[in-house]
Amino acid sequence: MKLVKAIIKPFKLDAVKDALGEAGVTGLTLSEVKGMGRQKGHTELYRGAEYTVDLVPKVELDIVVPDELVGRVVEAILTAARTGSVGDGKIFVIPVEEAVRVRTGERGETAV
Amino acid sequence: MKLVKAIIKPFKLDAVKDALGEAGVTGLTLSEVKGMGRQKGHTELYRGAEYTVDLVPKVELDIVVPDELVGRVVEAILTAARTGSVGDGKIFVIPVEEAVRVRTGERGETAV
Amino acid sequence: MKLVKAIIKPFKLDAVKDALGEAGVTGLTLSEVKGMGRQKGHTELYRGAEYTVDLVPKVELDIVVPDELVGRVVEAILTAARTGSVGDGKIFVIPVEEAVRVRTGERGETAV
Amino acid sequence: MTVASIALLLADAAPPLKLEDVAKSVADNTTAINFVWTLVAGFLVMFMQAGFAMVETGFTRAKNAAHTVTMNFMVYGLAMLAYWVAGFAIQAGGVGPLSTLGGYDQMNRAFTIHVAGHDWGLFGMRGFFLTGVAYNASVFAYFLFQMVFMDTTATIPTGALAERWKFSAFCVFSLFVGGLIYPVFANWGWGGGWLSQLGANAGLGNGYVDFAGSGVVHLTGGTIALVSCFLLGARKGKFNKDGSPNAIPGHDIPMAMYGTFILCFGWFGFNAGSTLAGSDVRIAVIATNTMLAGAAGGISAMIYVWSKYGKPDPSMLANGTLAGLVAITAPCAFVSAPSAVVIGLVAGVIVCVAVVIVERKLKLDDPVGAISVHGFNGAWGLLSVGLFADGTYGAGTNNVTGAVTGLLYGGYGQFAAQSIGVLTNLLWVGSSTFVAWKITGLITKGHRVSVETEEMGLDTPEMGVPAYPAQEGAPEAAMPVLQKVAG
Amino acid sequence: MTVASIALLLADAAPPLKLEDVAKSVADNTTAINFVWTLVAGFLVMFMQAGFAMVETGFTRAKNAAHTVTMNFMVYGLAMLAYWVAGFAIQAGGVGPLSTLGGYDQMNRAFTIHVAGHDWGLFGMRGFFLTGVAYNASVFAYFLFQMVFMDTTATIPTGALAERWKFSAFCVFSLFVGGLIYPVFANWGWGGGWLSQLGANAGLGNGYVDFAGSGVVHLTGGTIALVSCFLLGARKGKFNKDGSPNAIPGHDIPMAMYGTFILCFGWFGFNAGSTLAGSDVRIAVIATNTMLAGAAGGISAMIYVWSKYGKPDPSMLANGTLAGLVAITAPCAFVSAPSAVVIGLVAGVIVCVAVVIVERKLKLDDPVGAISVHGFNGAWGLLSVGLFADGTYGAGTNNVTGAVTGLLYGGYGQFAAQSIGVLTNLLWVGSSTFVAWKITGLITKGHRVSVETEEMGLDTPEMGVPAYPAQEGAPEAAMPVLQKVAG
Amino acid sequence: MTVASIALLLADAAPPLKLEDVAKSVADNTTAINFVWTLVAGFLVMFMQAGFAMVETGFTRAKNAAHTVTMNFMVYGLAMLAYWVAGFAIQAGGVGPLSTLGGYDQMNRAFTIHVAGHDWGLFGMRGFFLTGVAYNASVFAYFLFQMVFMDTTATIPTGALAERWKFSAFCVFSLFVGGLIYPVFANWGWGGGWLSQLGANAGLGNGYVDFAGSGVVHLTGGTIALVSCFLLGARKGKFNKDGSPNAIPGHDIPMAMYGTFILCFGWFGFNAGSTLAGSDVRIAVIATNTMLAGAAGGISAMIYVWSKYGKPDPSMLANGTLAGLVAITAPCAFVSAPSAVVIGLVAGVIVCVAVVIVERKLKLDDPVGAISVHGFNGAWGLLSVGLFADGTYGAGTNNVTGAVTGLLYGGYGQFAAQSIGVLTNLLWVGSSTFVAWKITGLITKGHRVSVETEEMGLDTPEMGVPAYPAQEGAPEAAMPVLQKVAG
Ligand SMILES: Nc1ncnc2c1ncn2[C@@H]1O[C@H](COP(=O)(O)OP(=O)(O)O)[C@@H](O)[C@H]1O
Ligand SMILES: Nc1ncnc2c1ncn2[C@@H]1O[C@H](COP(=O)(O)OP(=O)(O)O)[C@@H](O)[C@H]1O
Ligand SMILES: Nc1ncnc2c1ncn2[C@@H]1O[C@H](COP(=O)(O)OP(=O)(O)O)[C@@H](O)[C@H]1O
Repeated sequence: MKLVKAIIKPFKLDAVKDALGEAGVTGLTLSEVKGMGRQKGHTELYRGAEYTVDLVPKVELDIVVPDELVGRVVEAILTAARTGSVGDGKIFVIPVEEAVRVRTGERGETAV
Repeated sequence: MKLVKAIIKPFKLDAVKDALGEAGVTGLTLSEVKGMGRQKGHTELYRGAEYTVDLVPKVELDIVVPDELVGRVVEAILTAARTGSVGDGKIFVIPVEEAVRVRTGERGETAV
Repeated sequence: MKLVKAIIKPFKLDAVKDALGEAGVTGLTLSEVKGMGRQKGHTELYRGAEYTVDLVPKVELDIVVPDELVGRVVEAILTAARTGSVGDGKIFVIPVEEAVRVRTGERGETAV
Repeated sequence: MTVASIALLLADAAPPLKLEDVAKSVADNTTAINFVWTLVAGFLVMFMQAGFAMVETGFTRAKNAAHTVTMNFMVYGLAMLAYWVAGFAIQAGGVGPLSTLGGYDQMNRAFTIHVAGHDWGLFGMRGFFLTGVAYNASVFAYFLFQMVFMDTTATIPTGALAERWKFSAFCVFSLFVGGLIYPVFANWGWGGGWLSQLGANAGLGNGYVDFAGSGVVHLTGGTIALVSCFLLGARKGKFNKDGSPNAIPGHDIPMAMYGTFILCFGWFGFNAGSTLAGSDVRIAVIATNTMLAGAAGGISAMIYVWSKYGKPDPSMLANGTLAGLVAITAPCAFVSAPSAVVIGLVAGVIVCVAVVIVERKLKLDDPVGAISVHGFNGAWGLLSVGLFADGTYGAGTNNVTGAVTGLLYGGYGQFAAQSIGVLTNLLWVGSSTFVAWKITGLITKGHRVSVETEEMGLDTPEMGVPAYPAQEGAPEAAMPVLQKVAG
Repeated sequence: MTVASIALLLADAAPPLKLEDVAKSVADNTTAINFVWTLVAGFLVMFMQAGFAMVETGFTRAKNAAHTVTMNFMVYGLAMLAYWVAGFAIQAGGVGPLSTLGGYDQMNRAFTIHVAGHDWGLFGMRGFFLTGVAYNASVFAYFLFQMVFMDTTATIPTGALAERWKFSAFCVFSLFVGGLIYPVFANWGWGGGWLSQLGANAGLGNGYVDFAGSGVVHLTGGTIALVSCFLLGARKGKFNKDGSPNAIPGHDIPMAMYGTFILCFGWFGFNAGSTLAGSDVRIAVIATNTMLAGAAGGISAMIYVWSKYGKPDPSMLANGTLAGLVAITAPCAFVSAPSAVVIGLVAGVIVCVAVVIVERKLKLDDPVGAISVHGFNGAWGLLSVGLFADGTYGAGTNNVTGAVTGLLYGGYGQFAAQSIGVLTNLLWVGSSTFVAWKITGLITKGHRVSVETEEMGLDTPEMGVPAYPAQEGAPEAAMPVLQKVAG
Repeated sequence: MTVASIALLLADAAPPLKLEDVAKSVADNTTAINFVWTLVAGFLVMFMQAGFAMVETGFTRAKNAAHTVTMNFMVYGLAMLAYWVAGFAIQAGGVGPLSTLGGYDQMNRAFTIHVAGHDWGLFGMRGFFLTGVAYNASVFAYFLFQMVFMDTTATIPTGALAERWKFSAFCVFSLFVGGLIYPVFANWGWGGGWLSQLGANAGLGNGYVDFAGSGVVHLTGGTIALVSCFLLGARKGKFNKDGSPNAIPGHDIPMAMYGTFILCFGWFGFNAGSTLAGSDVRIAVIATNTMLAGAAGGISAMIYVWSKYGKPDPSMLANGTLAGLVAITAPCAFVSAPSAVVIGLVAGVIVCVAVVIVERKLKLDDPVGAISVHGFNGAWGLLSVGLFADGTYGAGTNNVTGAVTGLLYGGYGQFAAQSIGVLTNLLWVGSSTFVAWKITGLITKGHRVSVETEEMGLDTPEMGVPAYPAQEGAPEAAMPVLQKVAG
């Protein structure tokens, strides 16, 4: 199993959720994060002072999937999340040794 | 060392914290996340329109523990977080290669 | 590649960001979390009742870096985030199998 | 030469200015001043609904915020309509002519009983739906002012019952408060009923004196809160197995304090408006005393908590200020400024002690402190009339010649009348609340939401929507509408 | 002996009290009462701006909250200055002497046309910049009161256009509303213009009667919202490819309800203040009817939604209450309390149905329901005068002798006049909105923000700052100032 | 035939209407109108406390929000009690008879010095605790109105000192503001003291003229803020090593704008109420000028910032509006509408420039802009009386016959008096602030919280509770109560 961690633009969430559904993903966990990277942040104005904010709001998706699904999941995200402009985000794949469903105690791939 | 990542129902947090304490866990990091899965979300009503929200508030616990503790920690969470109804959550176990305590620079299992 | 996960005191964020920049880090993802550990939390007062809050606000940084950079990154965080008092936080290093840049589809170390 | 001949004599002049006409215009002006004052004051009291909504919502958890705020919102309309249908008539039927509002006297029709050689009023019987003789500007002005007071009472229990009360039960129960529970006691205290007659009929000072309603409004609200809070039970997690309490902090302290400021603002209308007369310069004394007592309550609560726990607790400061305001509500017109300060200082301490008693002795779970603020200090306010009234004001109140005078100024009967008022309130309001609660429970199949609903938060299951939807669902996502409705 | 000789007779006394002088003082007092009343009421109406700001901001998303609140904030000043420059003069030029405010009569100068044997007023031509004869206390009082009404209209469309309207376009367009669109219709309805003359000139009841502005204020706002909402298009994501709508919940429901309470509070000034006379005791009837209709609107909306969807929807309750208030605004002075309740009950249902029609039939995206609340119910309010006015008030209105009387009390012409008012509003306001919109678009190079801006949220790109900066950037970080400015 | 004989003659009539009695009733009505007006206006000013609380809390960070809001909350009560104990007596002792409030004249007792052939007032000595001759309705009305003004001053510095000031030091220092610093200057400007005598005694126009307190209230608050902000030092992180500033955005911009609307609302009471007379129709001019200047300030600030930085900055718009209001506060009664607009436009630019000066030249850290809004524009307001007063109002002010007339209308002395007022304010308020600050520091062992507290946020360490507890601890967890307290 792998944990696919995808950091995407917030307004792409709906499209990515749909694409993941089609790729066979049945569950995921989402959090609101802030990202820093090539995307340059932006200038804000507060009480007569301009300043730069280099943190950009992003949504992070954690999706644990069986090894054989990783490719499809990554592809699905790539397609759905891409706008082509800087800051589209990243996908990281991390090994998972075990998964357990709390409700039933099931373990392994059937748990996800 | 392993990172035990547990996604649970928010109101179970207190029980899980207590159980983890008994299992010998001394530290953890918690974040508020939203989950999607079998638990079906719910219907909401806003200005005369019904709609479905498929994201459910969850709490995610990140607990780094020595390998030998993983079993006990998983058991503790399983017991404390279970309600038996859909949406009780998941536990994922992920390998950790190194841990460092910022304050002292200690490394390895003594750092957690 | 590794995922360096650093949990630090919120007001150290600026210093850590600067140090990471100097260490060659170009991107990271940040989230606001709450931590429990040796740092004992604090007493609060609400409507005539004192109670203890054992969760402390922390900032978590997720930084994916090529293997050879891990050492420098960890050092940079250690130096910048340290205050010397309990609760300075932890750094965990987790293996990453793959990284993909959504915008271009690039994979591997060039993607981060 | 008589006035009539002067009138005659003026009549043949052009322009025909007559003293009577001028005098009539003067009286009309006085009436107009009193209308303006009463209405503006009534508006301010209405605005207190917003203050209560903020305080109660700020002091509850985010997951129940939509439920709490909607209770506060709907109680205004629900209790109002019940009061319009029946409550006002029950309350006002023995009120006598509305002397400051033009003297209209067609509303009188009280049900009385004859005991010990006197007629004692029990409730009124005229003015239902504001129709018939009640379709009159003076009556409408009086209605508006009395309505907003009733609504203050109706909103008090929602705080004590927050985070676990079924919304349907809330709706039904509020009709009882506005239509029956409040009006009956208000008749006794303000509508010419038996409590107000304790002076004229039984020689107890000026009878029950409650200038702007420490008793009629606040103690009533506090008693309803006490009984219903007991019947509803504590929130899940409030008490441990061993009976020890847990703190459940609200989610928005600044909002609670903004709300408290709104209450401070509206309270000027509450108290000073209760003259129903802008032509009575005592309004300045009343307003100033109100202001001072509120400040004193906040300060003594702060000092008390600070010296006990080492920190000034913002939520108790706010409660302390309200306690001072509740306490001064009955005596505001009858006491000097230093007395107002003393009444407020005592109130600030009472509320701190009461919060602990309610939670740790009575084992009641009152999320916002409604019982402590309105109940305990409502009683203290009533009694403080019997202590501090200095005999400089209120001559003629309740048809008793002398001015209102408390114990410290030699008026013993007054204190007795006030004490009877407190007891009567506990008895009538307590028992009628019990009955109304049980009837409501039958209609709405219980008062309590399910355990799951309580765990998840009442907002979505009970109200249909979370208070802060973006923190719940996905911040960006527009949610597809489920069910299409034919226009 | 004449008055003069009495005066003489009094003159040799010391102090030389004269009846005329006393009578003059009495009249001055009446004027003072009316000034105080009109100004206080005007202040309350101004405060409604805060209520609108909270409702609209609460009903939009966090990422657009700074934009929404700033539109609400600036519309107050922008439209005000346009009104001061030109709008007031256009509106008020045929208003006649300000009888309750001391009788000042120097403002009259209307442009009229002669048709069918009568002069019909089209717009006023005096009072620009409040200078010259307009530099007078009576005129200033009148200006203030009329200004805050205009500003209510100007703020209504901002809700319907929220989350996608360029701020620069908003600024320019608001000048048109305050300087032209509103004032012309207000002249016709309130400034002595042709709609108000339909009674005297054409025998239709008392002509167009709109006591506090269901039409002049709310329908005007609603019509502007309707037309501009159509021209601006829906928010990205509101409608799916197949035309089905998505729900886009606002981010702060409690704030929207606090705002609604502020509106309930301010509405007392809105309606009861429209007598411009505290000396008219009808103010009590007006205020009470207003209160009752608002409550009824909230309750019927609640019952409607609850029975349809199984849950009381807080956002519709709030809209229902406002609907009741909008509807009672025209008839408030002319109807009995039960009629007020009926008007409110109907309004609460209308708004629920209208929300669905606007979204699913007209395919318009109105984030806060401005069209449904102010448009539909503005029209309903106007018509309800023609139905429910009971002939007990308003004799002499628009120079017609009889009291205002609706269909249910035998007054046929009145209903016709009201209907003409509704149609005229749609025509004038609709067409002038279209023209002003197009001109604005030329000046500001379009009305719509870019797709990127809309996706990201309008706050930072349009306003320069997010509404809740800590939720955006790093909570702890002090941000270095980019550009240094020489002091 | 004398009045007495007429009285006699009327006496044998039934009812015995007498002209004197009628005239007396007329005068009573006038007094009543003035009481109602003064009190309602005072209530509105009190409500501004809520506005200040929202603005200041919105403009600070979430981690300090409970501290900021509680300072705003408690300053109301703390300064009030100090004012009740001593401040009012110091201020009011030379005020003369309260002519609009019934003419009560028992309060006079001023400490004066004899210089250059004249007696100059320094402070009052009667009215401590509102007892003795001060226990009088007229005095109470006057007290209430003056108290809420003082409290505005007392709340201004809390914004400039936010996010780092020890709560204990705040408590003590506020007593000095309410009990001494403000009252002395208020005596000089409004209580018959030497500044107000500059006209009668030294021929400078009407002496210091400050209709509703650009100087007495706002400049005083601004000067306190300036000096104490300098003494307290900047927030950690505000300035970099090289002295360049960082932006530290507040956490709730919409809340700051709602608060600004509340201030706009309350300001009507502030300015128009300062006639202490509803019978003075000039109130309409005052209220309208106030409204226009506020709008103009917001608009010019918007245009200035927009053209400078490319975006309208919501926080500066809000400050600009307040700047306009502060500036019009002194001249509101004496100027035409166009002048009011000009004064506001200038104020909106001044505040934008001042913010930069304060931050980048003076290197002061004023989180909410108190110095720029209240200090700079308070001075501008005072001077603008000396420029724009058009000689149409204020005859008799400060016992000088002529109306108030500024430079542009040929009144040279007036501008001199105003300038002396500004300088005096800086001197007295600045130096007394310095002394009070040092004494406070001795009592509370310093003014500044520890570095750790500042880093963590002041809420929990100083106040005991975070502003938004759910965002701090676990949202669901009920927290066990630590320390049990015996009931
Ligand atoms: N090395 C990294 N480790 C963790 N997250 C990263 C890293 N680099 C980028 N990110 C995340 O990906 C987001 C997009 O990255 P960015 O460099 O701005 O654009 P792009 O993905 O188009 O190259 C960032 O905002 C951040 O959240
Ligand atoms: N494949 C997955 N990857 C990551 N998180 C998941 C995954 N599946 C489920 N989750 C998380 O677990 C939660 C519970 O899962 P769900 O399928 O609803 O119920 P259950 O755990 O009872 O099967 C989800 O809300 C989500 O947060
Ligand atoms: N075993 C763990 N797993 C995950 N996070 C941990 C663990 N132990 C500590 N943390 C995180 O590190 C933070 C600091 O730990 P703490 O024990 O308080 O101090 P220190 O790092 O100085 O030993 C905690 O607040 C928590 O967020």
